[in-house]
Amino acid sequence: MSEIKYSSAELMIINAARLLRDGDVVFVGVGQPNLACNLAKRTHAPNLVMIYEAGVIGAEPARLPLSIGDPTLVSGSLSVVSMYDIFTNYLQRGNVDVGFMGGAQIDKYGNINATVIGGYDSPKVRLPGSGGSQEIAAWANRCYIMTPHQKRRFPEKVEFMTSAGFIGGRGDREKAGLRGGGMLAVVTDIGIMEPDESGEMMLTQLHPGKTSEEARANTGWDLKSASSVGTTDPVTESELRILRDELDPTGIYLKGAS
Amino acid sequence: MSEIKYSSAELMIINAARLLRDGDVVFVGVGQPNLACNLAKRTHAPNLVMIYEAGVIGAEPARLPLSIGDPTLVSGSLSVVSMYDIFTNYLQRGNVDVGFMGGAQIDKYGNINATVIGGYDSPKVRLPGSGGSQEIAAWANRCYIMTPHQKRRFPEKVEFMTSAGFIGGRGDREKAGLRGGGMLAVVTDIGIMEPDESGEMMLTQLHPGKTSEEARANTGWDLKSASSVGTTDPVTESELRILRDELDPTGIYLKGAS
Amino acid sequence: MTKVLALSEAIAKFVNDGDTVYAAGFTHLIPFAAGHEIIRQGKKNLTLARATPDLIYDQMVAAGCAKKVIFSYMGNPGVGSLRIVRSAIEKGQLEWDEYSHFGMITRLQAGASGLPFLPMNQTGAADLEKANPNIKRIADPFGGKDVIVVPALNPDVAIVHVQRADANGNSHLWGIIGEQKEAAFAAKKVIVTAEEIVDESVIRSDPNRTMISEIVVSTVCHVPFACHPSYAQGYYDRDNEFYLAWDKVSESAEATKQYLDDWVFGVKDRNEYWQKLGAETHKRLEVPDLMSEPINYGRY
Amino acid sequence: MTKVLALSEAIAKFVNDGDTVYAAGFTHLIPFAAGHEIIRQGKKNLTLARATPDLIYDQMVAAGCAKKVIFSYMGNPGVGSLRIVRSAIEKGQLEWDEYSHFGMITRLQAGASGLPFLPMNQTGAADLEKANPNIKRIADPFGGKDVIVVPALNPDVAIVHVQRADANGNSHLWGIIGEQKEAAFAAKKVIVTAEEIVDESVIRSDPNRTMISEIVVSTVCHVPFACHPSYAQGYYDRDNEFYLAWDKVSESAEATKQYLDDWVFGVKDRNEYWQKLGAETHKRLEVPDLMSEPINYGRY
Repeated sequence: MSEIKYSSAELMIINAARLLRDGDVVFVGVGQPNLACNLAKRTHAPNLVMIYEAGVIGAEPARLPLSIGDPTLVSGSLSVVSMYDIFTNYLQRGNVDVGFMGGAQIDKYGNINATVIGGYDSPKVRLPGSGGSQEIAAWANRCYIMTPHQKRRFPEKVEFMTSAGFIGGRGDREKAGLRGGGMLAVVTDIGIMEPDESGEMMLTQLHPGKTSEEARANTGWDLKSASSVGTTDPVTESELRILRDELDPTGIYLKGAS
Repeated sequence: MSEIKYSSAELMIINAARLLRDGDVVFVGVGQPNLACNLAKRTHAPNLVMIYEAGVIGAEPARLPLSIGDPTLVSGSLSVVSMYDIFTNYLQRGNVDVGFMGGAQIDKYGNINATVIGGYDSPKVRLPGSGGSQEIAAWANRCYIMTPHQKRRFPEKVEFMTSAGFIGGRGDREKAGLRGGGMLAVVTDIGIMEPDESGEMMLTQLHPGKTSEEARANTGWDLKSASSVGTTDPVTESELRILRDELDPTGIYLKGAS
Repeated sequence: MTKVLALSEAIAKFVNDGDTVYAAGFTHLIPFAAGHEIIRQGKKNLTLARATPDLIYDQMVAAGCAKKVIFSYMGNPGVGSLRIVRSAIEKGQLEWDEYSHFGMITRLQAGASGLPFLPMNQTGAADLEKANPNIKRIADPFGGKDVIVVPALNPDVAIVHVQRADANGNSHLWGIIGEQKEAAFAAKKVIVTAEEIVDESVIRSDPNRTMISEIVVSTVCHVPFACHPSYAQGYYDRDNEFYLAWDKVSESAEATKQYLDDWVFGVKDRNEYWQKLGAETHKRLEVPDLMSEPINYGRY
Repeated sequence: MTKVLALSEAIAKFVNDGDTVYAAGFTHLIPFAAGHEIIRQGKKNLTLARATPDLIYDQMVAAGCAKKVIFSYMGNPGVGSLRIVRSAIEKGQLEWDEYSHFGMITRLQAGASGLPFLPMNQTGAADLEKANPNIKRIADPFGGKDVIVVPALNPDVAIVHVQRADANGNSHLWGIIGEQKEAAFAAKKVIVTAEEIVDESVIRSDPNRTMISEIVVSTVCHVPFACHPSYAQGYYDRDNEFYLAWDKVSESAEATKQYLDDWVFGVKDRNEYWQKLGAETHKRLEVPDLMSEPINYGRY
């Protein structure tokens, strides 16, 4: 039996897909989150409903979507509504189960910076900004992020809080009255981090062959480990085949790590 | 030349139609206002746009509509939108030129009661209530009402202000910051009342053969007359023909006076 | 995962005594079949919310289902007074909560949006504001005039009739759309009744037409002619004669009881009701086709 | 009373130096042709508002038309950074006013509604609130949590591209509708550009599809292929290759200038631009038909 080879992107996508449950309504971005959702839909979650901030509900893209507003998301979808409606009637109203987040930095409490490095008024690096992520982080029932495990991506505290995880701890999130459960898993190429009772991200699972030392060395805060750190199930040939042959045959999103 | 005979309803509808200008966007009700608009459209105002609180814009009814939500208003119209949109994007935003009002009582300052006779909490006669009229009165550029000239319909002060005319005088209307011009004409079967500088309704025109004494005797406040009271143009055969032959051939709205 | 139920099962399962019910539809698409089923099942103490109570709430109030109405225009549209609701209010037998149309729809829009309230501009007509403590006034934080605010309305259950839905509740509706969407998103549970249950592919052929999606729908019931004496655009006409006739029926408690006995308790379901109306009425309410120009979504 | 003008006339007549312009369209229907015409006419000191500035504002900023951007996501969608806007902000050469998508759209919705502001629920992420004085917090008068409010945005002019419009501006649009409606109703003047100018009867065959009516439209311009490199659902595909190519072009001021010289100043209008793209590109962006199922309005 030959060893299965996969990229770190494939590893993260496959592990993110496994976090989705059948029937989930998922607020999806393009790229890796889109692949994770489509993979879940073709394996254990056939009734997954994908919705996009562009206003598309129940997309069944016939080709790999290359932007959040790709026309393939529209043709054959269940419903297309205005942006105001998708943010009010769906997201703010509490009709979204899962949100996939992105961002340049994520900190110890699962807060995200997608806005700026350096001061806000005189930015050193100006990032794209929130888009829909400020509201997804607040109101989706469960939030997940996929990101390579690198120290610069995981500072102790984000320089600018674009989207709230547990803010300064779970109490802060409750005080703000946010309806969603917050950042419930950070899937990296080393393992998975999940919040402890205080909302601090701790290492709960490692991918086969990875170590908690690697995870700690690549995290900007003093990363704690769960009392028993699990190992993620190995990537299967079937998962890889769906990803590579059906979902992203030209490898646009599968090759890199970011 | 034989004398032209018409009902008081016909007289009011024809005089109301003449108040409309070509290109006006009119918030219409069914019944007499609908007839007035359609008459104007077939005479001097071919570019009149009729909109209905049910959300219909640019209706071209093929038959006489019998309710505010008649399906004939929809088929072949320019646009159909939600009630929220018609009240926000059209009315509140200031896209409506004319509103036709109805109500059981209208007072000296053009305020309307369509809610209740007797105390609000223990009503003697419970009327239908505002519907859309509270907002039409506030935000349409010009408001008109058609109503038979009867003392009980014209009290000095309405028992309940469902919709604002000039409230207690023009200053009140300005203080409330209302965008529309308020009640600009009350068309009755005796003549037409229009507001003076203070917002008080005064007699400005009489229909042929009517007198200011009749008007005063049928008004619940001390009705003033304009310095020169005009006479409305006689009803023409052509106006009557359009009304009777084309718009309401079975006379549903043309016969009565209310 | 079909959500299709018989209407009787849907009402039994999703409407409870004491619920706030929003039977949606502005003149158009009024879900009379569901109203009649609620009467047949003897639901009690309901709070009935609708912009225009229309005959459906007159009948439900007559049948003793309601303890309260929430409304903005209490009339028999195109006819005049809504006798039964009006008389119950005048006699102090029915609680009520009243708004302008815009106030009512704004409450629903706030509920649909997941917001606690929404603002409206001032209208200068403050008497209802004085009479109803739910209508408040707040400062514009940007320095303009004060605005009026009303709280979100989140009914326990919304009943929404549509022209066509798939088995999961994805719904196409057209003609006067009133507050159908807002009611569906504001409510905690949504019963969709449909003229036709169509294959999902019909819905997916025109996603911009899908105003209500499966995500918020609890159940779908196939109920043709569910709206009579109201109507479904493109399917059958409004029965104006019935609206006129009701004006007489509702003058008398006996005649009203007889009507309910004959047309609600005396029939098993909407199909029996429709058959009982007879061929002449069916013919009178028929409507010739007038089709929309299709649009091209493109096969991407 | 046709409102049809050539796009060059429309821009000359309705866009003034110093205006706030909202070129609407979320990824879809982005009015590139109008943006290029604004560049050709050398408009100055514009405030450019859009949820996603996209390449159109990158190009307008590069051409020196803008003094400020209002946005909620400043990226090259599906590619990465929006180099020119970003660099102008980093260098302090461009003012900016920033929201989340929901904040931006809420500002437009307030503007479209004629309201001074609209509320949103709290998100817990308060840094932008601290940085932007337009984002305020007020008490819920009904006793719940404080809400966030943003002021209405009422652009001087909105530019909205649609698939089909009649000569008065009644417009059918479908696919991703983003903030097209809100921008049109919020703006003081509205320029509609359309893939097709159709007879009024086509619009009237499907009034529920008419999202923008003549009541708010200032002018209509017939501009096929107006959106390239963005797209019009059912008419042509998004040119992803161009979005990738722009990532390189926009790295260099020279290449950017060359692009503007060749593709904006070097062509008279959109027709010349489209011809210059050539048959291969036309073919690459072609899309096979996929038609909607028509609906029946009924002849009443």
